[in-house]
Amino acid sequence: MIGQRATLPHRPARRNVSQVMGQVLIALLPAIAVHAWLFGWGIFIQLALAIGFALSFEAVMLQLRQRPVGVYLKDLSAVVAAVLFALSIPPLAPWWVSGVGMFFAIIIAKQLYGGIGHNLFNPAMVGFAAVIIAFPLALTQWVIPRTLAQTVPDWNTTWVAILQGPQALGGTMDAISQATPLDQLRTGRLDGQTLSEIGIDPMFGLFGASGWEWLALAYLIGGLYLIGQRIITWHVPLAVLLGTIVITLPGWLMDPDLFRSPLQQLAAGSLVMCAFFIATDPVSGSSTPKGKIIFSIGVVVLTLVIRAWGGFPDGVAFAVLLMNMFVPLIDRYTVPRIFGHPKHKRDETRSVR
Amino acid sequence: MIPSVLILTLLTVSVVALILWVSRRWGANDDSVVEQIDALLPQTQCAQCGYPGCRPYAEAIASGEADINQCPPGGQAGVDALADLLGKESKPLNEEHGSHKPPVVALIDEDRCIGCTLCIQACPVDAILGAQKMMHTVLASECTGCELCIAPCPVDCIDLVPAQRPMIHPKPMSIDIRVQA
Amino acid sequence: MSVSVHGFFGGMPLADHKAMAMQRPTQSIPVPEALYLPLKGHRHQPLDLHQITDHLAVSVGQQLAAGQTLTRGMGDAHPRLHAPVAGTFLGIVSRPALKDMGHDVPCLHIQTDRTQAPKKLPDDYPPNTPLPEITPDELMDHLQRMGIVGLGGAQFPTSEKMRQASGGIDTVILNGVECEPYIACDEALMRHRPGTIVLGGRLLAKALGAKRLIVAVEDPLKDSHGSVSDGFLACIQPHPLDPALDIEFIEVPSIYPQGAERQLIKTLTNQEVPFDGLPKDIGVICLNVATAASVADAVIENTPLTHRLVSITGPGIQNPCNVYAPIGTPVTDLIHQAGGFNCPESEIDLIIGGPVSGHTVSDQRSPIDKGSLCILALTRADRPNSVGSMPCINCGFCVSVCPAQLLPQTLFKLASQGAHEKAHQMGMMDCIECGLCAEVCPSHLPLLDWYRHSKDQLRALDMDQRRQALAKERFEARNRRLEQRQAEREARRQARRARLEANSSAQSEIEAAIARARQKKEGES
Amino acid sequence: MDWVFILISAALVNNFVLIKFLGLCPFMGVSSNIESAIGMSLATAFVLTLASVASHMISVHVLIPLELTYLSTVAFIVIIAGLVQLTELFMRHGAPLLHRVLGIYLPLITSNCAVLGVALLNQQQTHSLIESALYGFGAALGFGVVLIALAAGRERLALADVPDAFKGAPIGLVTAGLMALAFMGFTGFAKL
Repeated sequence: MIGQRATLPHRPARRNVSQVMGQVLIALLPAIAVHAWLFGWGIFIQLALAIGFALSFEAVMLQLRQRPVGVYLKDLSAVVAAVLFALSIPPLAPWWVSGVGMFFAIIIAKQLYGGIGHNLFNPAMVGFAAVIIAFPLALTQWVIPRTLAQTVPDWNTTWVAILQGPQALGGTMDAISQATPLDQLRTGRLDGQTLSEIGIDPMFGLFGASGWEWLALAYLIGGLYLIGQRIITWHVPLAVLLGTIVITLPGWLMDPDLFRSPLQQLAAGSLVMCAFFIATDPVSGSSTPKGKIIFSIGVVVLTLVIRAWGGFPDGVAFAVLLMNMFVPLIDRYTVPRIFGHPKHKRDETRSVR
Repeated sequence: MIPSVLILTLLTVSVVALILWVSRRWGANDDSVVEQIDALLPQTQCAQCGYPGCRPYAEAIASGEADINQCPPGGQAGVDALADLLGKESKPLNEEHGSHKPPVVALIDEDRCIGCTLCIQACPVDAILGAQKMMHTVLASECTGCELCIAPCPVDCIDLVPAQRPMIHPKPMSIDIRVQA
Repeated sequence: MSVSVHGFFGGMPLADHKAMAMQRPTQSIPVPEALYLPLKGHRHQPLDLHQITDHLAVSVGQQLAAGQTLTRGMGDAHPRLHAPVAGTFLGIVSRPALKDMGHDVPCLHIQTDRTQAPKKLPDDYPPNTPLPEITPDELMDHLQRMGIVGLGGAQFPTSEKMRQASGGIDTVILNGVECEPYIACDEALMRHRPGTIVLGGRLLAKALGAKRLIVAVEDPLKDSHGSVSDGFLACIQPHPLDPALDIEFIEVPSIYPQGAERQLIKTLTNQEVPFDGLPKDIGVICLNVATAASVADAVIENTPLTHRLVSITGPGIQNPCNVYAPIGTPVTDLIHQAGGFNCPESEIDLIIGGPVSGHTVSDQRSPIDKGSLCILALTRADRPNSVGSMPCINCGFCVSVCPAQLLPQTLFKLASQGAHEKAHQMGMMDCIECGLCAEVCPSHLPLLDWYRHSKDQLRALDMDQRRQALAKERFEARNRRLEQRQAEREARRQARRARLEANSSAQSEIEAAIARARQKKEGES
Repeated sequence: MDWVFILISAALVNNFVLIKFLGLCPFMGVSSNIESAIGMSLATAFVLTLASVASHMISVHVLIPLELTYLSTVAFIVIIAGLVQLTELFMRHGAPLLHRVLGIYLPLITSNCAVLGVALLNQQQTHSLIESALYGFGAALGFGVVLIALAAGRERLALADVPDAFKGAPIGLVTAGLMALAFMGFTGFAKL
């Protein structure tokens, strides 16, 4: 009404937070489809579990923090974290894996920091890191992709594996599960084999990791859709993908036995997923244009270092957490030049004009 | 047993000697800290903190003799700024020295002023214009509202008027939507 | 030489809705019952009443002729006010301020006699009217006497702007870029009086010794009866008006906020005005087209600035139009002239200025001043139906649109927590208050409100700091004076004691004193 | 080449604060704002590097020839205390305000377990002089980088809508915990 101060802008509302997160979920659909085709029903159950845990934990915490539960649940940010988490754990992982993962992701990494917009670390990656340290064995038992085993575990084996855990399946579990190509490379390296010797195994398929390259392609398609919808800018994904290629290409050209090919690096692990969905997480990522580039290069370098010498098969989660740690510092020292200010650092004590 | 005691005393003595030599060579200098504290004080020179001006109060804080919450014109924001500068915990303003009032300016009631120049001598910032047996008036732009001129005035013709504050665009309602329990 | 158009960082094209106000011809409003000329000085040095009363040129109850000077002698900072229409002066009354909700502003109250015909928008001068010979100083004084201020919204006195910029100006830019949606008052003026605008521009350019005059307009301004540019080209092209002056007409892409002074200068000259400086530091001066027209009127017709074009528009107005209204007309009369609201008042949000960066109108009785561009009535349908604001998710949409290249989300966090000093170091004072960040924010945060609050706090803080520095200086000067006097008295006492002990006894001292006294008595008698 | 490994292993792989959990009290105490964090890391770096060199020389040239290795802890503490006093003097002369802001945490470096830890570890792993210097500097680098990162994080958290029960130190500890989780990524580096 007149006289009552309407807050700015007096404009029809453009997209709001839940629409932005909704677009991210839509971009993840192709990946879920390919995941289901490659590894069977597991992903749907993991998704249901993860989203269920995430929303319930968030609702409980919002109630405790006296915040309107309806509004914050509808912003879908917890659902996005849950989906990313479900996509990065093995399809047959028992239900307590996503329970613990979501506890760390939603309660500790997000709600303790003040809910959406305030968390310092990427919730999905905190959940994944906590889970990979807590249940190392469960996290290595991936299903053999359809491209290798021509079949995928049917509904009730999946259901039993998830509900009662792998030991309930007894022998069949070892038949249908196998380590990820990256894990295989790591164990091979530890035994001193050269890459070409390891590479003969059919699991490495055409270029890097049979079956997995389709998943990487699905993430690529989803990511391009996001850029098309202008939810994320192209700076971070390009920096991650280009960084990987630039860093691994010389090594591979020099000595294919010692260093892996860039294509294998991208196809095998979840670097493509990280490029489009994890490194571009707005809240825990850097907010300055220069900072975004430093953040992406840092993630790529740390991932490759952990993959080459580290103790974990795919270092993306830890690389992202390590870079999240330094984001407040990066933001502080990469403030962009302000319009009208000279190139060098602004003097702090200038007067108010 | 003997060599160990010997070694230890030798070691301690040499370290102590080194420290004494260094401390004599480079004495401590504290005036830059006083400068920074003084910059935070509101410069009303009103002596409500118990010291004859802002600079002496700053020196007292630097030497630890005075506490950081004795300046009412600075208000709680002033105390927080001092705590932030010195890395200490902020304290509530000490009401003994007076409470924080919105900025005021002195105004002389011209019919009752007898031109005795007592307030002119009392004013720490020479903000009062006038001469013996002449009309006195306060320069509003110079007056800091320190209220030192009120006491000496024999006819009590000085009262305090709220200072002219620039317009501030009102704050929008806060962003966190709290559930009304 | 032709001027190539460079872009500026950020900005976003917005649907301009200008046709809504342009569909009807410009009207002039019947003389309202009373006018209230606001006396608010420049926004941050409010005039106090003493200053006004001793500069009044008229007394209460005096009959006024149209265009009579009301205030004088306040120097460049406050150009004079003139009576827009004939009437009687009823003294100073305070009315609710238009932009600052809840504050009042002193106004000169004029009771108008409603018999006289309303003043119509004067028509255009023929392009070849000769330029009257006038020296730069004469022009500046004349503009101050005629009360010419920037009509783009900031109301900065034109004479002061020219005096600051004298010598060192090589380009004069006439800013016809009305980038905010719904506002169409400049477009109406450019359609109706292009010749006057060019004439005013040439006068200013000659006075400032500029070599180039650029008229900048948004490119999509085309509609049924030809585009704005045809009008301008008609009066520039046929014959070189001024050999010394190179006049150009540029169509700039319509990206909001292209009309902001710094962004327009960056687009036309690819130079950035330094953050602590003015456009004159890079040899440019930027004036609104309406200001140029009023300069031409003041010099050629000798008419003071008493009327201005205001767009009364928005989905809530019955028949939106542009009105040539006298300064000081209350908002109610303007809305009445535009046919009132087309839905109940409880549905309406009344805004002065545009929808993106405008201020809410607190009270319909408040009068318009020389800087009011548009009265906008938005209905509930246009308001964001958001559930209220969510916390900032640091998504960076605002960073990509901010024309001042700032980090709006960091500034918001600092401002909303009250850390205004830190916000100042992050460039809060460089915010041009265009409102684009609030426009694109998915959490619908009231960013512009927070920035305006924080900037005002910083200005108040700066004023306090300056006063504190002054008080400290005066305190130390006083202490030095007292110590010096103390030292002199001490020195005199020392000298006297030394004299008494050292040589002559007290006796000679007394005789010398008696001799002095006798001498003085003989001198007098 | 193994010098680089020592430096990286001390700074990143087995970081003193996040993996070995040494030197936690200044880590939590000084990390409320960045200036004091930077000041503290410089002071600790100065003390750490010199202490590891001095303690190495004392242990190699004095304690081991005279079989007084049982004295090493006491001797190291004396050296560290001396170095801390020196830092305090330099700081009071050079940056009096920083000296005042750090306050009690500056003398506390003496009792900082990371500093004594480096000295004893150097002796235990019989590093050469260069190695112990690098080890000390690596440890200081690791301590400093993590401390400044936490300080920047906590300054940002001061503006966050943290639940009241967790404001201040609790959320700082949770952040340090998550940082340790991130540093777990470095465990298992094959060679080191």
